[in-house]
Amino acid sequence: MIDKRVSTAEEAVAGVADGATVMIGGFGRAGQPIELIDALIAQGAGDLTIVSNNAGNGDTGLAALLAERRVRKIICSFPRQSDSWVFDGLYRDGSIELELVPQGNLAERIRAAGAGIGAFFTPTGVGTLLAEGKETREIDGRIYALEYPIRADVALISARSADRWGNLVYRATARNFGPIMATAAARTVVQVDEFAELGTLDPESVVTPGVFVDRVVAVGERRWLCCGEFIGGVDLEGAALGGASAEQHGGVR
Amino acid sequence: MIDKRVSTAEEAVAGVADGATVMIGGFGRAGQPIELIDALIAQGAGDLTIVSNNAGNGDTGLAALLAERRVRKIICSFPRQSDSWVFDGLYRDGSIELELVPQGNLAERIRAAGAGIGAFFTPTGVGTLLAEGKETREIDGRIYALEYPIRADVALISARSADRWGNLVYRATARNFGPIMATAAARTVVQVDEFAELGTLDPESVVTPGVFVDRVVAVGERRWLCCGEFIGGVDLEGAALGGASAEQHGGVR
Amino acid sequence: MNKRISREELAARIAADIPEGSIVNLGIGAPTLVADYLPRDEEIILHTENGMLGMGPAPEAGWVDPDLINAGKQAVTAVPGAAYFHHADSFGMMRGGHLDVCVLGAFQVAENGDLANWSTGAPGAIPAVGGAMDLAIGAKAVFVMTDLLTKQGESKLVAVCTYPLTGVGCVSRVYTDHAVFDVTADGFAVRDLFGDNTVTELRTITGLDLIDATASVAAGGRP
Amino acid sequence: MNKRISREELAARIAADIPEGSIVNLGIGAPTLVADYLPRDEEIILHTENGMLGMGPAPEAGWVDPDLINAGKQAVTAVPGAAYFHHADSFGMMRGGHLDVCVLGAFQVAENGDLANWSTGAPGAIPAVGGAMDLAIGAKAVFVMTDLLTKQGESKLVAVCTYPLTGVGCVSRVYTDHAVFDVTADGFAVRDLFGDNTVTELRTITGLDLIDATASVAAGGRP
Repeated sequence: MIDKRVSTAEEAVAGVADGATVMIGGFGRAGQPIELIDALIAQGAGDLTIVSNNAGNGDTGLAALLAERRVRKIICSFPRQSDSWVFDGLYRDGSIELELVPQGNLAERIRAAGAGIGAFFTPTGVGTLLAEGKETREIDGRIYALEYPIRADVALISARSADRWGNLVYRATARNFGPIMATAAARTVVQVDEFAELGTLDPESVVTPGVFVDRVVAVGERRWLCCGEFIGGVDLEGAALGGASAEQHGGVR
Repeated sequence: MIDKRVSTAEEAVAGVADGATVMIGGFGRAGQPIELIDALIAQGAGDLTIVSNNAGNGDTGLAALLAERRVRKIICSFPRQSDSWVFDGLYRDGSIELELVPQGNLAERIRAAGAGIGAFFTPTGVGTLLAEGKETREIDGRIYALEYPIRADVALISARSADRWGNLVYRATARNFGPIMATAAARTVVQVDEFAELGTLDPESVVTPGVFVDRVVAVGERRWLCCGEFIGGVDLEGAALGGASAEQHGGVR
Repeated sequence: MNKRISREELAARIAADIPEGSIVNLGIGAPTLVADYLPRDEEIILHTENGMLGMGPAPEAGWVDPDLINAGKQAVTAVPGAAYFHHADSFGMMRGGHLDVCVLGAFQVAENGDLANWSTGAPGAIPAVGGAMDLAIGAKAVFVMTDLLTKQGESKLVAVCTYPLTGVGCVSRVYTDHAVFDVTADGFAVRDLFGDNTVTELRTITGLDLIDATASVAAGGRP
Repeated sequence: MNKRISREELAARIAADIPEGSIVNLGIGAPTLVADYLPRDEEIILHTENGMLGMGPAPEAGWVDPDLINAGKQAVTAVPGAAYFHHADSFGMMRGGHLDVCVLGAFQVAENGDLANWSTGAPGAIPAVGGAMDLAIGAKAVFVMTDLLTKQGESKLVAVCTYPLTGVGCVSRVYTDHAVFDVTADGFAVRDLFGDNTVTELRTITGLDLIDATASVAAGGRP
C-alpha cells in the first residue's frame, strides 16, 4: 500500500540536511506552510538556501526561520514588504545573501526544473539589471535572456487536502507556487488541512498528482473554514476577529 | 456582457484563411473536435498546415480533411496508425509534407508558444535523426537540443463543458492537447457537449480559463454520457454497440 | 488655474479607456483604484498574477479570506466565472501576451517606452521586483498611471531613464495627472490635456519635444 | 532444450522486478502485458503519457469509454486515486525524471545503452515516433522487453545500433526471452539466465563480449 501520510510535522521534515536548498511555498502568507516551517526550525538544519517568493512576513513562518539565522541565501522576487523587518535587518547587516529573480522567471525556472527543461529563453528582465551578464538572443525579432532551472533538495508546501497517494487539491490563491515547487524538489513535503480517502478526490480536479509528493501531514482545518466551507471571522493574518491573535492559538496558515 | 458562445459549428470556424496554421486537438479519436473539423471542411479553407498529434483515423474528422486535399503540411508525432490510410496514401504519393516531432517536444513547443518562451533546451531526441541540425548544448553534464515554439492561427479543440466566458472543463484523457493548444493560437475555437451557466464551474477545477478561448459551440452530449454520467454502450469509435455506427448518427467525438 | 486632476479622476479616466471584455491586470498601489471605476454594467475580467482570473472587490467586513488575496496581498473576492491557477500558468498567461491591458505605476518613462518602476537604485535600498518586469512585457497594452512630476518637481517623463529599467520599450500610454501621453515611434504624443494645461506648458515642464496629438484624438483618430 | 520463455513469462518476470509504490509507464505492444502480472495486493501506479496516472485495466464489455484510453489508444479504466492532466504536464512528468520505470520494446539495444525502437529506416516507410523518444529518456529506469533475436535470427543486442536511434545511452536493463541483461559501463552483463541458456552460448548468439553477472545477482548483489 502506498501511504505518504505521516503523523507529525516533525516526521514530515525529518532529514533536511545542513546546506540544503529548500523551496517554501506561499505568496506572502497565503499558502505558506507555517507548521512545516516551525518543524524545520525545531529540526535544526542550517546554512540553508531558501527559494520562496517572499522573504517572510512578521515574526512567524519563514521570518522566524530567518530570525534563527538558519538561512545563508534566499532566492526570491519580493523580499521587501511592509512586514519583512526580519529579512530587512539581516540583509542590511550582510547576514543573508539575496538572489533577486523576477516573479515569472522564478516560477518558470522552478517549472523547468520539474519538467526536465535544461534552460529557456525568456523576454522578462531583458535590458535590466536582473539580466545583466546573462546570455541573450534575438528570436523572431524579440530579445530573450537565457534562464536556468532552479531545483531543490526539499520543497515545503501547503495544500487543502491530500489522499494517501499524495494527490493534492489547493484552495483559491493559496495554490500559487505549490504545484510547481512539488515538481522541482527531490523530496516534496506537504501540509494539508485534512486527509481525503483515496478515490474521493475528483481525478479531473487533482492539481498535483501524487507522483510529485513524498510526505503529507494533516495539521487541522484552517481557522476560516468549517468542514470545508468558508466561514470568515478572521483578519488577513488568519487571526480571529475581535479576539486573541491566531499565533496564540497555534499559528496560522 | 462577455459571451463567446456561437450557435453553429459553421460560425465557430468562420474566417479560417487559406494557408492558415490550424492546431487540432485530440489523441487519436479522444478529444478530436469532429464537428469543428467537419465545419472546417465545409468552410473551404485550403493549403493548411495542421498541428495535431496524429494524422487522422479512419475516414472521419482530420482524415476527412486530409482526404479533401486541404492540407499542405502536417506537424505531428505519430501519423502512422492502423487506421491512418488516408494520410498514408497522401504521404506516399508526395501530396503532403510531414514534420515529425517527438510527442513531448510537440507538447512543450505548443506550451512555449502560449507561455511566451522564445525557445527551450530539451533532452528529448538528442542524438537522433529528429534532432539533426538542431543546436545542442551541454548543461550540467547532459546534452540538450534547442526547440522553438509552435504557434497557430486557429486552434480547434474539444472540451466537456464551457461557460459564456469560455472557461473549460474536459473529460478524462480527452483533455490531452486541448489546454495547451488553447494557449498557442491567435484564435481558439472550442466544441463542447453543453454550456454551463456562468459561475457553475468550480474555479478550482477550471482547466482552461476563458482568457484563452474565443468561440465556443455546443454540439450535444457525447453518446456515452447521459446528463454527465458515463453510461457506456459504445465501442472505442463511439458507435453504439450492436447497432448502427455512430457516424450514421451524426459523428463521434 | 487647474493643472491637475485627482488620483480618483485619473483612475476613472483610465477605466473609461478599457473596453468591455478586456482581461486586465492592475498593478499594486494607485492602479488598483481603477477597479472602482470600471463600469458595473460591463464585464471586464481582472487578473491577479498570484493565480486568478475573475478577481472581485474587497470582501465585506468579517469575510476576509486569507487564501484569497491579490498581488498586493490585500483581501479580495472571486466573481462568478473566476478560475484559479498556479504561478507558472499565471505568468505564462502574461508572458504569452494573453492580457489585454495592464496598468502600472512608474518612477520614470522614457520617450522610447522604457519603464523604470522597481528601483531607484538608491544605495542601501533593499531591492524587490516581484512581478513588475513580467507585467511590463506581458500585456498587449501597458498603461502607466502616475503623477507627471515627482515630489521634487522633476518630470517622470524623460528622454532616457536614469533609474534601473523594469522593461525596455514596453509602455504604450502614460496617464498622468496633467495629461495623457501615447508612446510613439517619434516620442511622446500628448493625447489628452486635463484642466487648462497646454502642450506648450507641458513641453516646458518635461523638457521634451512633445508631439501635439490632441486634435487627431479629438477627431477620433489614433496616433 | 529450453532456451526461451514465453512473452507472458517474461512479462511476469519484469512485473516481479517492479517494487510496490513505483510509478510505471508501459510502452505500446508487448510491454502492456506487464500490467497483467503486477501483484494485485500491491499498489503500483501506471502512467499513460496521454494524460493520466492511476490507469486501470481494460473495461468490462459494454463499458468502453472513448474518452478514457491509453497511449496505444486502447480502452482502459481509472483506479481510485487517479488524476488527469494535459500533454505538456504529462511529458514534463516524464522528462523531469518523475517516473520510476518505463518498459519499452526495441529493435536494437547497444552495449552503451543506446536504444533503437522507432524506425527501421526502411525506405518508403512512414516515420512515426509518438512518445518513444520521451519515454526513452524519461524514467529513472528504462527497461527493454524484447525477444533476443529477430525473426531472421539476428541479435537485437548489438555493439552499435544500425537502426535510427530513439535515445542515447538510455537503457538500464534488457529483458529478453533468453536472459536478462544489465547495461553497465563495461557493456552488457548477464543478470539472469532463462531455461538452459549459458553465458557462453549467449556470447555466441549475440557476438558480444558479455559480462557474467549471474553469480553476483544470485548472491543478492547489484551490478
